Amino acid sequence: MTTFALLLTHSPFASQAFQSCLRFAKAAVQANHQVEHIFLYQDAVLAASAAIDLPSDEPNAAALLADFCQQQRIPLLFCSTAAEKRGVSLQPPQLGAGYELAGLAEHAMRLSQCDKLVQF
Amino acid sequence: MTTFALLLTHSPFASQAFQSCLRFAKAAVQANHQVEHIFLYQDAVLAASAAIDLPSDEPNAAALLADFCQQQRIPLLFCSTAAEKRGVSLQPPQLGAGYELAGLAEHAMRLSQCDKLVQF
Amino acid sequence: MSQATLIWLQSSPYNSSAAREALDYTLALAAVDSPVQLLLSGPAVCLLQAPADIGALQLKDCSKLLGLFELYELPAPLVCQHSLALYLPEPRQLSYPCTLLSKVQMTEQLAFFRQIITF
Amino acid sequence: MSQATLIWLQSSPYNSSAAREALDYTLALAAVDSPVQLLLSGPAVCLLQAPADIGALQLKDCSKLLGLFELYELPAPLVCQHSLALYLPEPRQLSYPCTLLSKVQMTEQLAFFRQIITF
Amino acid sequence: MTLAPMKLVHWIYPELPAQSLLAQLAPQDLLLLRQDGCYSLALPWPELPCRLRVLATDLTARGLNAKAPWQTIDDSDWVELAAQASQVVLWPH
Amino acid sequence: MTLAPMKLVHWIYPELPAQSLLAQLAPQDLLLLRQDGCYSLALPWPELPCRLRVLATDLTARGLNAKAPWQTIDDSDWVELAAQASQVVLWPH
Repeated sequence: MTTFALLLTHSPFASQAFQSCLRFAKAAVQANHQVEHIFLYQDAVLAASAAIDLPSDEPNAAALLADFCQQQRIPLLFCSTAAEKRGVSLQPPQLGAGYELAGLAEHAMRLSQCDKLVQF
Repeated sequence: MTTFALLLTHSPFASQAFQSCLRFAKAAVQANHQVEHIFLYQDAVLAASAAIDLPSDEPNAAALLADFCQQQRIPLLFCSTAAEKRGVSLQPPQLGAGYELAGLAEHAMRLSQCDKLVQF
Repeated sequence: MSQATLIWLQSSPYNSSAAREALDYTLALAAVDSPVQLLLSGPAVCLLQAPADIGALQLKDCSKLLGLFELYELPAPLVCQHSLALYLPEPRQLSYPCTLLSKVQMTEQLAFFRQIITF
Repeated sequence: MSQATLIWLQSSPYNSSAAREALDYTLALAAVDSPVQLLLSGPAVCLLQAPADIGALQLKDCSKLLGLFELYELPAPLVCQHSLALYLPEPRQLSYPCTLLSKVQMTEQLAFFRQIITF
Repeated sequence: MTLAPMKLVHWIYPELPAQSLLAQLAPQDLLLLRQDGCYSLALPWPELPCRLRVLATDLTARGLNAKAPWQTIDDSDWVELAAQASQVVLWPH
Repeated sequence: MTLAPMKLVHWIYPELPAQSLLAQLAPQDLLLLRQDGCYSLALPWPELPCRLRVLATDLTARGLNAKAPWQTIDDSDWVELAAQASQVVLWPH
């Protein structure tokens, strides 16, 4: 069994990064690996906004990832500094369900318990 | 005299686009040209969030542009669809001072009154 | 010189924001009767071939917006022939009409527009 | 094989988010005693020459964070020699110590790290 | 399990990677195209010393087909490769 | 005022533009480097038929100097060029 940390750095609105991360996490869990945590940094923190309001026919990658993490009890952390800078509110109700505020320090400490970091 | 429309499409956090747009607008006003409006589209709409919270030593390009536009009564419009999609709230108090909600249609209609569109 | 605006999309259709927002922008200009035309180059040419199964990726297929061009009386998109040969060397039937341009023709056509907006 | 993480920054220092956030990330790993080293290539090498007047652009000068590396007991950044020659052909005094790498040395060094994070 | 010194390299852009990146590939490595990297299958890749793979889901969703010497893998293969690799890297644009 | 058919082309990235873009420049055009485009001054540009300019504020803030055949302009020159140009374009990456 491998313990993975997953790192998202790209905006959920300009790439397929969140969708790919979700597929990797699902396949990892299915193969009995552990996803110790997922960390959102740089533009990826935009996913933590509860105000994301997509046309009904557009899948919401941020919400799909959060749902999966809640089911599997995988901590879905986002960097508070990167989020503040980008105007993402850190408090409910502006904070998206399933997203947890964290510092770079927490991510760095958790990494020491992981075998592999995969960046998306 | 030339009537300019200015179009911002890049994130205020990943480029110098807002700073350049502000300098262009200042020089245009000084030379007695008109800046008919500024339109924020794509990732540029992130500037309209009131929650942007930068370290005190980092200049806030979004606020500097809004201040100038308010002084000069230049409409500073942002695309509502692009903003909703990216989790930018459309209502005060989450909406940054000086930013006005608009549709692509308003931008398109205003363009017909402008001589030149400059993209940043 | 034409008074038309050229919307020049170079991003992949799977970078859904850029492609979708370029198409929305084009349609918005058309809706107020402002002359406008779309140019596809680079990976953006893949818009012309509707994706096989974009739903599997949890992404939105925005190529369908090209189907509205006729309704809005928009000219068929200009398409860089070189990019098409590169990215779709064996295209299935292209899903939408388009005007292919050689590199020389692209240079000529680009000079023809009053303004160019790049996505 | 080393257990160290390589933070590989390629973006210009004036794309302030990427440069600043790569440096913050590096310092965060160092703060929990996780072995880490920075690699600069492409326009990122311009970080080594403190900007003349970044204030005129209303941007933040994040190159000063390189000054914290010694305090955090971080090794000097690795720097692509080719990029340095390209982007700073006549450098004024470089503001920070660094280790220059030829292309061959870069390949060797990159293989040495347990993980690589790109910015 | 012994770890072979295998780099798993991800490429996600619809262009060819820079020559300086390609030079880093060794025979034991694996280059994986995914997301828009699948479009680069159509481009003129130089001869590379390593294993060449494409992520099947990303490829077929785009209506593309694999072509030799590239082989497809599925999501569970991808995870196993990441678990076995000595180094996992996402190449920058 | 008669408008000459002059394109004002902006380049803002620290690399050279694609050859297909450069091919579009005609003698009456003006290519302006600004933002990170100033870094490309150091790169090996091919010979171009048009006027070559760099925005002074963006250049000097980066601690760089202009070099022939590139000439600096200030923000007010920039605005006048945009006002006079028959076409203004921001070249994509």
